[in-house]
Amino acid sequence: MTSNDGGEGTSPYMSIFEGFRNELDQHHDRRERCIKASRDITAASKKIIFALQRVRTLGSVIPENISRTTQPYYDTIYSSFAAVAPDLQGLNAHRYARNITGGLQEYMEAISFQYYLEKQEIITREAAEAQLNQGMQVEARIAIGVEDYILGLYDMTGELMRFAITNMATVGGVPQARHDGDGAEISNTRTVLSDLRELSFRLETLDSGSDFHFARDASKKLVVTKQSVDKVERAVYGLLIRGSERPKGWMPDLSDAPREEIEGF
Amino acid sequence: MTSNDGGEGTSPYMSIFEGFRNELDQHHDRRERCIKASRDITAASKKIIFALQRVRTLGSVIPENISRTTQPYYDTIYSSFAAVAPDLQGLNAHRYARNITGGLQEYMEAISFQYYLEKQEIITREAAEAQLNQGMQVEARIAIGVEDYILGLYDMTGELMRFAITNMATVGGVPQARHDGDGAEISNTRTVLSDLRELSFRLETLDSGSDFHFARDASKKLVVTKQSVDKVERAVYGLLIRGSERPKGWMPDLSDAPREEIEGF
Amino acid sequence: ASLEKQFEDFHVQLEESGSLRDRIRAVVMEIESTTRLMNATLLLVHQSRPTPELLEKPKAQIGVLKELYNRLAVVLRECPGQYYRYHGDWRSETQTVVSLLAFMHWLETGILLMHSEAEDKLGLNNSEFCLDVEDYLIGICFMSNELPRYVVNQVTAGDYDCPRKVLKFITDLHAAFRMLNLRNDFLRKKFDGMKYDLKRVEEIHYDVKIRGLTAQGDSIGEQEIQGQS
Amino acid sequence: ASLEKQFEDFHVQLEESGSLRDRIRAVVMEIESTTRLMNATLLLVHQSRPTPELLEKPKAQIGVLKELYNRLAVVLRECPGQYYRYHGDWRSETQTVVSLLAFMHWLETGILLMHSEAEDKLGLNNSEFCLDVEDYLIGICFMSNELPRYVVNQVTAGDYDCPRKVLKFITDLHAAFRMLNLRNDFLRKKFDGMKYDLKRVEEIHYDVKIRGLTAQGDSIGEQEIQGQS
Amino acid sequence: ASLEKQFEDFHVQLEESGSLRDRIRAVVMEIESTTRLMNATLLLVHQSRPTPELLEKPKAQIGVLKELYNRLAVVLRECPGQYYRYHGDWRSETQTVVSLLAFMHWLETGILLMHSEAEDKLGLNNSEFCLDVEDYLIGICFMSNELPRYVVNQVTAGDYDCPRKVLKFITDLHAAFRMLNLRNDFLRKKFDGMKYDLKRVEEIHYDVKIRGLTAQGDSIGEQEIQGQS
Amino acid sequence: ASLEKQFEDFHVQLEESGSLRDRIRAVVMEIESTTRLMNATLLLVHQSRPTPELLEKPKAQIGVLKELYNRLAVVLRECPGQYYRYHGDWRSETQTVVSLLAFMHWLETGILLMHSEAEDKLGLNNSEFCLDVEDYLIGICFMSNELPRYVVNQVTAGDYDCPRKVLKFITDLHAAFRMLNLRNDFLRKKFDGMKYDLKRVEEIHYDVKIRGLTAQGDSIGEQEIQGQS
Amino acid sequence: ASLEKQFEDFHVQLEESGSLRDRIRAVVMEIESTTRLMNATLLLVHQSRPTPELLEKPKAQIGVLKELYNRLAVVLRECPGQYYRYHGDWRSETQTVVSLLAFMHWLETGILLMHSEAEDKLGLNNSEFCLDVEDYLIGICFMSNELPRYVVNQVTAGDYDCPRKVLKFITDLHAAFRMLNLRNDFLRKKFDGMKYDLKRVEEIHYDVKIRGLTAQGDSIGEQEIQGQS
Amino acid sequence: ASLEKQFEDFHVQLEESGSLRDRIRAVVMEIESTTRLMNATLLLVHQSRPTPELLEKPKAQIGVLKELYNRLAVVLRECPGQYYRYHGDWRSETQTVVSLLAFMHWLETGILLMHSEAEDKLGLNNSEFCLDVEDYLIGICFMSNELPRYVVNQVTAGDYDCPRKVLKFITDLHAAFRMLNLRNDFLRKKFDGMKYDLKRVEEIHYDVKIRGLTAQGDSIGEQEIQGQS
Ligand SMILES: [Mn+2]
Ligand SMILES: [Mn+2]
Repeated sequence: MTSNDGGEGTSPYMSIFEGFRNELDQHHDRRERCIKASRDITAASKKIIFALQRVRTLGSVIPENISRTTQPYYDTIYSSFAAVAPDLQGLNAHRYARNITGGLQEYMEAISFQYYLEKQEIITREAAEAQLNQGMQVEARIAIGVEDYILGLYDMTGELMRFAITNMATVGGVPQARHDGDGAEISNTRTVLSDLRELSFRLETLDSGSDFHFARDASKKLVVTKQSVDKVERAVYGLLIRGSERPKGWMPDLSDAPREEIEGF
Repeated sequence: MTSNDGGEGTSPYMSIFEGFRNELDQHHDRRERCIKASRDITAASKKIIFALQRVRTLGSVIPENISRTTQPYYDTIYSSFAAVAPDLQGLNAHRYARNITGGLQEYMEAISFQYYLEKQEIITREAAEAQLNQGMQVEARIAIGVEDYILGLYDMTGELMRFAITNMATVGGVPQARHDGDGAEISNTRTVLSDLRELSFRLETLDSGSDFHFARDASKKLVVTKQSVDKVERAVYGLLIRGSERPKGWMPDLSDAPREEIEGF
Repeated sequence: ASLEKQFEDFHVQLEESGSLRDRIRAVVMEIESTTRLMNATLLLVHQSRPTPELLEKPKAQIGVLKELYNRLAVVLRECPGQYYRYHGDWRSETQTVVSLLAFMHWLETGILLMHSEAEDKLGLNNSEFCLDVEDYLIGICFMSNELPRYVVNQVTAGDYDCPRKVLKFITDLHAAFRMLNLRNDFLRKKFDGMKYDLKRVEEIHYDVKIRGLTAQGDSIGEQEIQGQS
Repeated sequence: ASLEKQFEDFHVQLEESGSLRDRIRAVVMEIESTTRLMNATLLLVHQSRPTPELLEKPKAQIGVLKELYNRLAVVLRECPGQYYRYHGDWRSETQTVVSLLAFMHWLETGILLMHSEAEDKLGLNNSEFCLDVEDYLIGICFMSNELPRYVVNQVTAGDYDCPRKVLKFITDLHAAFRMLNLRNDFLRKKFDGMKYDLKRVEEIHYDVKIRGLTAQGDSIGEQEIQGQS
Repeated sequence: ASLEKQFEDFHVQLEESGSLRDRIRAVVMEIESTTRLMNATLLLVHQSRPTPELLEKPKAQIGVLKELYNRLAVVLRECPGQYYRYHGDWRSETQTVVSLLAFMHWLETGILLMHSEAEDKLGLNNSEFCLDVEDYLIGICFMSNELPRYVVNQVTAGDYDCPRKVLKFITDLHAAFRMLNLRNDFLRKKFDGMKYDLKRVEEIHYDVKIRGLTAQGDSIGEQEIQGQS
Repeated sequence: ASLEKQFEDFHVQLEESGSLRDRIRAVVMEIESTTRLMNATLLLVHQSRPTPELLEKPKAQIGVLKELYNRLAVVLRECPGQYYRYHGDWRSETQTVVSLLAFMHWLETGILLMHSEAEDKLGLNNSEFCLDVEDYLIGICFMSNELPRYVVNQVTAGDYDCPRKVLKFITDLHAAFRMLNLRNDFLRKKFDGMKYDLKRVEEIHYDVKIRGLTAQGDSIGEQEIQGQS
Repeated sequence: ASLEKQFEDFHVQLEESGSLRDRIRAVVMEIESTTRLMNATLLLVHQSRPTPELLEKPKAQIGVLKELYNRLAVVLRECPGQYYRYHGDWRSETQTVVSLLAFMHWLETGILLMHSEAEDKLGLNNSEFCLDVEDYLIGICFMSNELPRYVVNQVTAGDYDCPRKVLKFITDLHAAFRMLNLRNDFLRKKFDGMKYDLKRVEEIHYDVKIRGLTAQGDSIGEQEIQGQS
Repeated sequence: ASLEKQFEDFHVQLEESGSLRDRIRAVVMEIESTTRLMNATLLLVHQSRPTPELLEKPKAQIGVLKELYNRLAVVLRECPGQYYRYHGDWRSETQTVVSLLAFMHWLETGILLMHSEAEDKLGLNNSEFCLDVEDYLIGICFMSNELPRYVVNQVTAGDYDCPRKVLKFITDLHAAFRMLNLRNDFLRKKFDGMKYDLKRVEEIHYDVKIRGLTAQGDSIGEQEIQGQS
């Protein structure tokens, strides 16, 4: 048997491949950092969402006891984003998009849910991105892609459903804002159900385009969103048909706390 | 419709559940730390293994240029383990076992491969555990369970296969140690193939017992280990039948580097 | 040879852990069959049997459970620190146990069985063998799932005050659960279901309320609705 | 209304990205069909056609490829910074391109086509549109997979010096690849396969060596082995 | 030669067992199509057609089924002791048969079709070809799944006494099943589903009760239920 | 040479069939985008928009669809007898088309869109390009899946008569489907799903009936349903 | 009524298409069993039985196949234009038929069985029932998969000229396939596999060549190969 | 009452069948652990340990297996006619048993262990408890899977005659299996795998033959194989 001349130590390509090694190592490290940041952001966002589910009214600023709970999670989120922001600049923004998207979506879910609770409005992509970049307090910026935004909104519809059902069970009506941003009373024809229908309608009729991964994720999440709408529609239906049985002239027992009229939705 | 007395703020269970919340949060945080440490340890161990695959002789200490490469990865590993060691004490050792086992297995794969390269022996579980706890340099200790040890060894057989095939391709013989620990020449009838067969035999004949997860993982990895043995057996078979064609009295071309006799295995 | 020796040791250890597991499973099967018995009796509350008598039999079984958990603890004492290694083997049964104890407790007292009370009843108050908090919480969710059915059947049997009591209880319980931060795991799923229990009980409460059945005594209510529709 | 406006914008953006992708795909299909052509000619090396003439045709196609990559770059210039967004659409084809270029380069020069040389040949030397290192490395692995077959057929055709040359090249290449730290991904898998290419070439080298076919000229070697067996 | 001889024997055996299976399948397909017919008529109970007339047609089919099971038995008599070898080929259809017979029986008599009665109807009372107990039980579960829908439609059609009767029946049935110690198999899963049927019927009973729609006085109805088990 | 000649012919044939497929796909994509538009409008029925105005837009699109199917037919006329070769390329979209047309038709007229009517609307009434019966049937099943949600939302919007009408429609449809002897394929699976739609509508009908919400008195409504089939 | 009428029509149509399918399947099963027989004999070439005698039996079966395809054609004549509707039912068997016919043809003549020749042998030369080109090509790929094994066994039996002949054949075949622009489908996958057959035959050719086992002088053999394409 | 009585009977029957199953499983676990032991020793043939000594230990275990199967038979005697009801509980282990016995038998005698011989060894020769033919055949396939590895390692150890012997054996075995008309089941899949074993052994035979490593001259060895079947 034979051999090359004593071997590999002398390979002329060694030094070039050392360059490749460094490049690949950096690439893998950046990727790993994004994955870990994404996990941290996801966990913190979930905790924010849980705290927000304790809110009981729509259309007013988040109560202080709840925002005190969420603040440290927001801090975690923004510092995690800030830590990987340098890894997401230039071409790298899209290079590691798939590794950070989980965190971005969950963040979108959290802040769009909070925004909705406060204003009964859907936050825009631009506003969400601005909030993120303001929160990070670093020079480098992170973009929230249309895909991240939409997939986050999909998940948010599930939280809207939970909020709506829980509210109907505990308060007895379909949630809707009663006051404008300044606390003045307003007349409002929109409810969580009509907003949820509107949002689901927008999501369902959006052609998800040519990105295979996005289209697949969106179509999976659409199924869940449709189920959420269905759950709320059924709950409202239940409220209504039970309400229909109320005898004429029936008044709530005044020993109980005052509550919404169910016709209000 | 009716309502409870103004609601939830007054639930008598609130304060108790705050205790549960803290307990669950701590639990999830510990779990998350273990998962992240496991990822870091896995990545560093893989890099060590890659470096070790550059070793070309069996039975002598790892060359300095390679151990210089692996040192920082070992540092990462030990500091990662040290960071989660407090989370793995007492009952918690088994509580998060499934979250740290990935890293532990990959670590076992790395150090058992290195140990084999240096001594042509399989490191014991006790020695591996001692090495880990010595490396961590903290008070708290981490156990390497029998399951972690065995699953790590399974993976190590794949590296042995790579090492053996690459050696046969570049050096031309089945690797075996020529020197004892002190550098003295020894007569050795064991080769990587016989060791690999022995190890695979032990793994295959071990009754994996009643732990469903372990039995499933082990049986999956056994398939790969059998394939590795098969690959090396076929390579040795190839060496042999080609060697059989060497004309009587044929001598290697002396202009080439000296090399092992293929009958040596 | 050293390798052979090692693997012989492993064989012994795995055998031991296997036999430990067999013993654990034997106890767990007895726990399971005890809970089956308790449950069979408890189900009669849905047929509106008088509660105190009905609870006698299952309450007597609590001692049996305690004894069985003690046997589990004895087995585990052989392998200190390995509670969570075998935890999966009794989780699901323990959750059922908690749900039954909590349901019985609620039927008797109208309040929630505390975690420490559950531990006391089962004799799980040492540090090596405790009642895992998640198991306790899941058990409580299981109990909550039974409440709407209970209320429906109580109202059918003429107990119009029941919805109010259950509503108060489940509202408090739900509010307390909302304090928790859950991962996307089994507990989260069970908790997500609790809001439907709450909603259903609220509906029944509403049903009796609009018919004016709450204030009066039962028998009267009964007659009154007969004249309605 | 604001929501409607937003989603209309999204629609436009997704449409645009879709049409961009369509244009990218159109170019990529041309790249694919060009490489198919080049490959068809290159495969003739396995039938031992004289190399220089044979390379003429595929070398002429390199200009075509350069032009196509330029068109890709032009398309991408419309969406700066989004190279990696669409990267998946041309990865696999580009890996094939690299493998062909590297094979041709090796046939001509006997050495490895460098990453920067590959970029030059394809006109990919600006910062916005580069040749991804992983694609380059995978392409090189693909080329390595072709070498054993090439050696077998060259020896069959009487070129007994070929194994030695290829062995040296692939040994160097393999040694260089061993420097890398790979994840368990596609590149790792391709590299894992390279050791079998190395082994196979070594075997063929051995075959010709023990028959003393390397030193002498081809024709003689031919006759000699005929007398053997 | 002995090898060939052996495999020739195997060939014959496999062919025989294959042709047996084909004949079994042919009969099973006829059973399936007969049950489809019966089911199509039975479904009309959900549209509140008068029961006696409606049952005429499917009752006439029972004889057909009996004949078909007889044919099955004849086929199986060729291979004594192999009932359970081919059992899987007719299980699912037989479960459907049981569910239809039991539903018809209940509609007529208000009580459960016994296992031995089902065997009689199908002529399966010899020792070699019997009605497997699990198939019977699964069939009963299938029947139970139809009951909530039946009750809903009966109430819609104005039969307000139906929920009470069905509730009594399904409560008893559920209690009887509870006596069995089921393994974690298909039967267990179907039985777990019966709990939901029971719950649904309880809810409908609640609906008619709270609205005072029940024909008789409650107290009487109540006693009847309570005196039942 | 003859070998080469043959493969040159194959090359031509494969190219032709490939380009045919490309042209088919282009039309199918337009069909798909037209149905998306129609669907977007139709979804608004769940928000209880007045039906006649709402139907205007999607009805206007039917002409577009007809034109598109005509273009498909023109393409297929090039390869007579190969309708079913390419059928898979437009099946799924055509099923959606049928479901939309049938839903619109039902909203307007309250009865089922017939197969021949669907063909007429799409201009598919020549022998070479027809509307496959299975596609029609699957499309009808898809439409049925929309009905429970529609009923829920109509009741919420105060139309208490809707459940009765839909129940009659879907009961008849289900009975008609039952006549078919379906194989174990996609259509069978979709049809099995229709049973749940039916059950769901029955439950809603029950809900409004038991609360006396139906416009007419019970007896009248009842008679109507009973006189139906 | 019109609804019922329509579904009665559908019932008839589905039954007809179902029975057509059953008849097709019956014929296809006979084709399958005929090819099994042919294959069993053909496999003996791997044990180096003398080819001419060995081919006698399978050649006699070709008439049987022709008759069977004729029966298929008769069935299909009942539903003109629906060849591709049922095509899936006989594709796979027809591909096997082609591979056997082509292998036998190659053993006898050393050249490729043409598409039209295959059609002739099977009597498939009318316009309504033809041999689908893809099926033909896939069958040819199947045949190619058998060649390496054949060569191995021939060399073992001492036929050292076989590799050269097969190599020439499979090289030409591979080159011809390369002309086709295949989609990413089953045929593409099978063709990709042909590359491995080619490589394996090259290796065997190498083995006999380097050991000087070829009967004729190399130069002659070489020229022959080179003059081929 | 009659309902309760019936379910009490069922309870007893299910308990009995459950305990029977437990007893079967206990025996099967012992069979499994015995085969594990035998296999552990047999694996050493791949390390070229001298066969006769190596076989001593596993041969001694055959008696143990016989005893265990006797215990199984005793258990089954309690439920005549239900062999196939519980068959699934020991199938897979029995297939392993057959593969080990057949491998040992082949190592000793060079010929196939017959079905009746396997039954004799295991004491399964009465009519109620036999060795199912499919289990026997699957076991033989498992054994065949071991042969390629065995041949590779024997050649490495210098036994150049081994490939010829194994090739003859597996060729005959494969031909015998071909006679069977297998359904598309597990056995068919395992048999399809045997083709790869055969191919692999053919290749090894080729390897030693082309290198002139066979003990006897070619012509002699060849004739032997040819005269075989
Ligand atoms: Mn969420
Ligand atoms: Mn590894």
